[in-house]
Amino acid sequence: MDTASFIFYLLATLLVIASLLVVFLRNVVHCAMALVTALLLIAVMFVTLHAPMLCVLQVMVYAGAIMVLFLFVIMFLNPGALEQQRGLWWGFGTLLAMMLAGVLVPLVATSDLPADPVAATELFGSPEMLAKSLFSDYVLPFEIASVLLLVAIIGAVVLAKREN
Amino acid sequence: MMSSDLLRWIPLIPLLASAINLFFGRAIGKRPAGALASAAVGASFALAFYVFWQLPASGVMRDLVYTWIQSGSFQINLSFQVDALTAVMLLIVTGIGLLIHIYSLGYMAHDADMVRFFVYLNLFIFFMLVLVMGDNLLLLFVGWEGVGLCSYLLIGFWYHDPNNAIAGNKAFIVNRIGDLGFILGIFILVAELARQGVWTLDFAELAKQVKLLSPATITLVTFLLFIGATGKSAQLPLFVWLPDAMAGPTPVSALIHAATMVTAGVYMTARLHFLFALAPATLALIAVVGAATAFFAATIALTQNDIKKVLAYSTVSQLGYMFLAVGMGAFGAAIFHVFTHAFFKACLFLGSGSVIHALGGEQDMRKMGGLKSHMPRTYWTYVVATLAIAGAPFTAGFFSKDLILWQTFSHGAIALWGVGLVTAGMTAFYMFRQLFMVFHGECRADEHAKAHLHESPAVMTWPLMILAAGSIFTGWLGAPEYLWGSRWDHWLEPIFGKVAHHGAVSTELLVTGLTLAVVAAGIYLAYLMYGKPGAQPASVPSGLLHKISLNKYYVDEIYDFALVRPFTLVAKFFASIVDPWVIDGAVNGVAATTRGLSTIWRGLQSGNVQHYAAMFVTGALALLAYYLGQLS
Amino acid sequence: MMSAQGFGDLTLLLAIPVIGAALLLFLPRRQSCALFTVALLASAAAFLWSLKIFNRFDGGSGAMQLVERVAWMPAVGIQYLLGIDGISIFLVLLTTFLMPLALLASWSVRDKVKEYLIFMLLLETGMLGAFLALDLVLFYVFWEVMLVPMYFLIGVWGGTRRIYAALKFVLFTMAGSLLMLVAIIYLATRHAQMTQALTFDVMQLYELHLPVEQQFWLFLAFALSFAIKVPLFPFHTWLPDAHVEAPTAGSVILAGVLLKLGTYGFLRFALPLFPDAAIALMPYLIALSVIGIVYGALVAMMQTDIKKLVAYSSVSHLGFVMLGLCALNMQGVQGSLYQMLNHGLSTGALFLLVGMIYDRRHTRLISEFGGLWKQMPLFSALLLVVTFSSIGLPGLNGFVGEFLILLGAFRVTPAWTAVAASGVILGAVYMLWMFRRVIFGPLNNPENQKLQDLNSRELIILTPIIFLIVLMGVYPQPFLSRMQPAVEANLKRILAMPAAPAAVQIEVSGEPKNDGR
Amino acid sequence: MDVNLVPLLPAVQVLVTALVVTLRDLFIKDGESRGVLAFYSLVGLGLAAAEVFFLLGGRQEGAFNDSYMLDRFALFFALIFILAAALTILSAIDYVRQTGMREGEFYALILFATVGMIVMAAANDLMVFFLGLETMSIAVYVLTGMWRSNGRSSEAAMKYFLMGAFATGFLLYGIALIYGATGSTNLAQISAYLLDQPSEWPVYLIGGGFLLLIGFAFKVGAVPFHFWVPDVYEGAPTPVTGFMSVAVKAAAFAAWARILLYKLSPLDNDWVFPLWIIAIATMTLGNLLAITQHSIKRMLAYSSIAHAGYLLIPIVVGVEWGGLPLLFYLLAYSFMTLGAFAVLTSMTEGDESKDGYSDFAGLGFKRPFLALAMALFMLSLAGFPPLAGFTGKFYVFRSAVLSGHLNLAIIGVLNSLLSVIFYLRVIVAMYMEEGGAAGKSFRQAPFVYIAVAIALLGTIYLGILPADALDWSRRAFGSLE
Amino acid sequence: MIALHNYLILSAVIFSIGVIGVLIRRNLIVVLMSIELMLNAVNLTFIAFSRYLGSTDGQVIVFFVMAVAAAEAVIGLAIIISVYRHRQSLDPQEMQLLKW
Repeated sequence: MDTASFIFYLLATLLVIASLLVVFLRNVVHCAMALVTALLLIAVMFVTLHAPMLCVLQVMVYAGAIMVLFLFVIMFLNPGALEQQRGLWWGFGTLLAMMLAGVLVPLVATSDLPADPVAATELFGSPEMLAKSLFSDYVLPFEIASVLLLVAIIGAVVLAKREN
Repeated sequence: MMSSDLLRWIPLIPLLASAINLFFGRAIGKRPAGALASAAVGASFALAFYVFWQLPASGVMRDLVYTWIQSGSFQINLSFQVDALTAVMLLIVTGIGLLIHIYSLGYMAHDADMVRFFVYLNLFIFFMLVLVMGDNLLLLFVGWEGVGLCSYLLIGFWYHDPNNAIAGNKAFIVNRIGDLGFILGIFILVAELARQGVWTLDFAELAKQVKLLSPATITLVTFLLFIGATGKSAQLPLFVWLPDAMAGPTPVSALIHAATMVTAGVYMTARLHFLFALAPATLALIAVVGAATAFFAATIALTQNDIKKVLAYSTVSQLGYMFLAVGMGAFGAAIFHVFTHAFFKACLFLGSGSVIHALGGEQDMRKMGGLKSHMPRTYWTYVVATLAIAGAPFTAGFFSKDLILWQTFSHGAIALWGVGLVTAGMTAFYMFRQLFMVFHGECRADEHAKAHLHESPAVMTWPLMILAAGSIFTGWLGAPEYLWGSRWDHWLEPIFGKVAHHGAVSTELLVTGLTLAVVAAGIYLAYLMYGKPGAQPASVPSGLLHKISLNKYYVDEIYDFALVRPFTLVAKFFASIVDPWVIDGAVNGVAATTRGLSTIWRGLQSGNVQHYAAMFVTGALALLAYYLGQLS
Repeated sequence: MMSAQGFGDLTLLLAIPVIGAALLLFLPRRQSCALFTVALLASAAAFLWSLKIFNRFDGGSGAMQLVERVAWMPAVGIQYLLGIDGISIFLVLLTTFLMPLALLASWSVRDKVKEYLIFMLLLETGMLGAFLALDLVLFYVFWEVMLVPMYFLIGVWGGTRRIYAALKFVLFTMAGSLLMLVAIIYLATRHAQMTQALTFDVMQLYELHLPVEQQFWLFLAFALSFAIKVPLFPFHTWLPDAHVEAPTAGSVILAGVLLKLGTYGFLRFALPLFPDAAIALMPYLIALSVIGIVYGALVAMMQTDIKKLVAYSSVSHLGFVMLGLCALNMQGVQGSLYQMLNHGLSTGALFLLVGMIYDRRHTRLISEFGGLWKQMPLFSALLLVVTFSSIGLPGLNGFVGEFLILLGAFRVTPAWTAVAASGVILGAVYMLWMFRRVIFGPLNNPENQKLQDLNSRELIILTPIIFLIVLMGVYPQPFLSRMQPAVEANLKRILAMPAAPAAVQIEVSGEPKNDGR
Repeated sequence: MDVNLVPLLPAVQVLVTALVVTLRDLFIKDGESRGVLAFYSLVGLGLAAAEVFFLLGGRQEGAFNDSYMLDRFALFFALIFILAAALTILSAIDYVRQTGMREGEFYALILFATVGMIVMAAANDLMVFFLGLETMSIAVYVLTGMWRSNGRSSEAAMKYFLMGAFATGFLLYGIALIYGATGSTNLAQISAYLLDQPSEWPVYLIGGGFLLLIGFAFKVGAVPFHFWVPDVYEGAPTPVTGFMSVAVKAAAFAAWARILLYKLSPLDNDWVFPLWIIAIATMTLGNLLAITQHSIKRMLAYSSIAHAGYLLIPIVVGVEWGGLPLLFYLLAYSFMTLGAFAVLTSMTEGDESKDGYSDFAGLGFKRPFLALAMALFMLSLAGFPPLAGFTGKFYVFRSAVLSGHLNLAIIGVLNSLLSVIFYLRVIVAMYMEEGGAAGKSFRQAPFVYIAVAIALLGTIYLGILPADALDWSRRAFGSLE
Repeated sequence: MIALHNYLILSAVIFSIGVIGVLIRRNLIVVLMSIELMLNAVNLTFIAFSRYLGSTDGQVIVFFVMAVAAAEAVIGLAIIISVYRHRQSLDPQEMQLLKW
């Protein structure tokens, strides 16, 4: 096993564990912490896949902004610390999701995939490349995304603003 | 063959009078309306007589009014014809009809609904004339049904008594049962001929094409037609309506239920003699049915106490004679009996009507008696008619009935002849029983009725007298060979052909003598039991046979039990079980199932968003699993 | 005659009631008299216009006449295609004739008059359209269009169970017609595949000869739709409910015209479009018709409600009509067509009469009546005529139709016809029974002793019907002769194919044999 | 790279309107009338419609490397969206005031959603489509929950959002797999790839297609991804429900038609059978469950599921025959459904929504016009001729027959029969029962009447004279070539 | 090197774990977090494909997905707050005003 493989398997294991913790821990805050961990692990994985810029964004946007927002809401609402369990439904839901994994995995676990990554250039995954793409090929989605965020802002305000 | 536009007016005049009275009768007033109706029939009679007079010796007169129904090759004309047979019937219908119209002027004078009565009566004359004048089977059927309608209306004329209305219904429906046979007979006739490329119901045409039909078909057709005749002419087993039909006003009984309409069956067989003649099996059946009916009805008539019921059963019995004649192939004799019977039976009915009129509506003979002195004209005409129906020598009934019995005998149907003979005796008995009970002995009416006893007005008695005269003299037209010979047979020769005479005159005389002896015995017996001073006509003899006879063999009850009730039960089963529960139940069941399914499936929509997500995942799972399954 | 283009007389006929309805929309709802007048005028105008059409109509031709053809959805070949022939002309006349009378008979409607009249007029257009349409899709459109006003008429102005009855009526009808829609589409598709011509024109579709097994299903779909409308046993249970609950005019139109659409559909569409299947399935149709005749009569006999009795009698009578159609010969089909008119008149009149007595007494139970002749002689006399017309007394219209039907059927299936003919007896039994209990007998019920006889409005309604009942019985030839060419053409379409079984005889020669005369 | 901005015109027009409304709203003090905002919105939508017509006449072309194709197809749908938005705003004017929702944001969000929809219909790139979808979805999530004083509204928003976001995950996963297989998200390139290498497609490509399909099925409310529909439709403010059931559904079908039906049509064989089942299940379940509802709004929700089922028929039928019926049916469906919801909108008393069958009792004679319109909408939805719904169904079933899916046509018509039961119940309530709520008079809610009238005209027009619209639908779908 | 399918399987597993969270958790916030997890799993797929196809598009897409995820998180949390105001609860299973 080479280093890359080792790193992958290590990250993968940790990621699965963190994810499982997200869905199975009963304290909301703990869940949020597990999620942060998972997101960071994914960020690390992005690095191994030659996407350094996205790694940074992942850390900033997700682990930074979004998770802070989550924690903020958690604190704001301060719900009951521990969530109730309902055994049967938990088991059923888990089983269902595992079955889903059982059909998703065969879909992607095929041999007709490219075995090796294409030799990466220097630029691959760099901010420059991303920026070029965004403002040439992807300028339209970029604009739409801005509208999307605007809508989200307005919506959030409308929904969450306290009534007079 | 002659063509004449005149013919259509014979039926049309009564129809017009009927229509005028229908719409304007109230405005005209009762008596003028009655007079108009009578005048219309009188006009018809005059026309009929004129036609009769004009009728060429071997000829037929035709009057094509218009094409009535045409569908594909099937064509029926509204077209009248008069030949010798029709001419006779025409005279009977219009002649007797006229007398009875006149009689009714008196009889119905006090009835509030007299106009309506004459509307019906004229309508009846119209339909009867269509029946006898129609030149095709379908037109005959139109008249056939039309007279049934009028019969229905007139039986139920006094509608406020539910029994009358019920009797009317019974008459119509029983007739309809017969008509089913009739119409099926027509269908077979048309269909069979159509198969051979001939489309006709025209009598003349049928007579020509009858050779195309196989014997079996002819037998079937005639059999079915005869079923129709048993309905209309009150033969076994469909005779049950006629006695009940006496619920109508008495002139109606005389005209419709004695003289004319009920003989339509005989007329029809005579009209289609060329068919019937080719169906010996049917003829045999007709003879048996006729004889049986004659006998059977006579036995019932023996014990009836209602003056009109006796006459009704006697009518059934006499009709039986006519069919006996038909069964022997002696159509001329049958029609002859129709002719004579029309006179004496009309006379009897009108006489009984006169009696009932005088007694203020009383019909029970046990409450009559001794009327001879109070209403002599009625009495003497009644005597004449009674003698005629009993078959006293040289009365009309003597000639016609004797002819039938002789035909039967000479055909070798000895058993049937025997039945006819016995029936003749019984006829004499019950008729004289009636005569004695009504006119002789003590008057058993209550005081109130006694006080009002009176002879009927002239407008009623004159018709009686004319009919009584007819009851004697009409018979002379058909005298046997050993007297002056039959003008009757000669007249009808163009229709039925020459009547063959077999058997020796001596035998014929012997048979006649035998009949007369039986008749005399019957009369004497009646005298002993009812006429002799000291007899107790009102007392009720006991005995099983008497009881059975009095109750008309319980035929109505048997029919009710064996046919009407099961039938009603079936109808009830359909109406209250099959329709609402099975058929509608299936429909409503589908609806209920749908709603039930809806309610059950609604349960999935639990409101729990995580259930929804689970269903979502299940769906996704199923889709992807399907795809993976396709791969392998 | 098929060359005519554009809108014309027939369209105007369809438009007149709609125009009337539109006028009504703008009238104030309080002035019920004005509303009635306008509606009556509109329907009378439609009647007069249909008479004019009748006048222009060439009775000697069996072809479609006064054809109007306008592209409607040209991409798929759907046209606004109207035409009239000897089959439809009389049904159109029947419709326009009955409608003013039905409106006149609605005088007792006091509630929501405006809507009532609008629905009646729309109903008229729907029915006329269904009779006139020669494009299958257009036919379907009108077929459904008339459903809605009828639904409202029953549902809003009906009796106590009106909502159930109305829904049942609609669901039953739609159950059949939706499958017919699929069949229509399929038929046109097959036609397009086989001839490259995209059309729903029924005259063109007649030419298509599909394999029997395809015809089989298509015929079933069409037949179901029409059988429900007829209604053929055992699809009849909507009818008594609808009739009993509907207001008088609704019943009149329902029995008088709507039911005819079912039999008309068989004659115009189901039989000639799918002749092989029709002939193969004919024994079953015959059996159902005959069962319907007897069954309807038996059930009618046991009814206590006059309207229900008449409703079941319709089941029986329409069974006759179906039987005649199934005979597939001149007499049977022509008799059926004639009987459709007869039934429209006599049953229409029966419902009118029942409605008149209901207006007075607010009950239809037979047991409530008795001895009405004394109090209402006119009513009784007219009821008598109508009753006997319904029974099929010779001299009145019913006989001609029944006779021809039975004659035609007898030539094909004697045994079934014999059974069917017993329906004639049963008809007499239940009708006379009803008549006796209502009209005859003593006038016992004090409620009945105050009854008024018919007023002049009611007489005006009934007189024309009675007149026609008598006229059509005495002199049917003007009607029959105009039907004949069209019926003959239709029969030729049905029978002019190779696989006609021997049991069905072909007899469509027009000229009668006049030998010896 | 040439930048062609013309095709963006309608979307930008609506977007600008939304921004203007948002900004103008800020300058209106509390308590002042905000009617002008609705006016702005309508004017903006009108301009957008005018631009659509203008573009229809011109040359249709793509922009941004053909990732955005404002072809006739997109323009057709843009018109539906604009129509839906306009009618929704018209019928919402009174409703919004009465329920105390924030007017400016309400109109703005409707407009934003419309922008997203136009983008979805025009998107020729999975990413563009995805972003359009999200723009629309987020706006509609918010709209659903906008009636904040109403617990049902919030609950509906929560359910909608949760299920929506969940479905987004599947959709995105599908996009990822397709991207992985074809190396692009551009539909033109994906399509080219599919045609280049037939039968050598990797497993995960089709798997991705399936996941995409799941996402679409969710958006249109197909069984078994439909569970959110009744709850959300019932809870959302009535005008929003109308908007959702028409515009959102139309947008989803637009994308479905372009992406799955047309561009990925080589994959048809793989999913035609499951789609067949889904179509049948959708219409049957929708109709079946609608029967036993007590609220007309919820009934309409189930009915909207059922109609999704009918709309799936042309999709099962495939690209050859399905295009025209799909588009035409959507158009017809838009008019009648918007009309029905507009009538429902008028049925409020205070801030309470009167949407039960019993509330409609006797409406026929209290508000004759509204009731008549409602009756016609119901009849049209049930498929009675000569109304739009019939014409639509006729073409849908015809397409099924033409393509040999006779069974679909038969099941479809049987479902129509089922649907008659509950559509007619509305009429029963309005005309054959007594009591109930009053509904608003023209004075009280003039704009609702205008909206109803427009929808009614459309419903009747498409029923009686559908030829032009049919032609238009045909050419619109044809422009996907 | 690690074969591509390893990454894909990993992301499929993470996706499914996210689904578990959505299905079973009775706290809306955690449900929302699970959805974020699902989106991240998809992101991983994109990046992995991008790397193995040598196509930069994947990375750009992930950029947009992040934007979308952020927007969804914001709206989701706003809705959660809104619901919480009415119900004082975050348990999705208790929210059953709308059903049947």
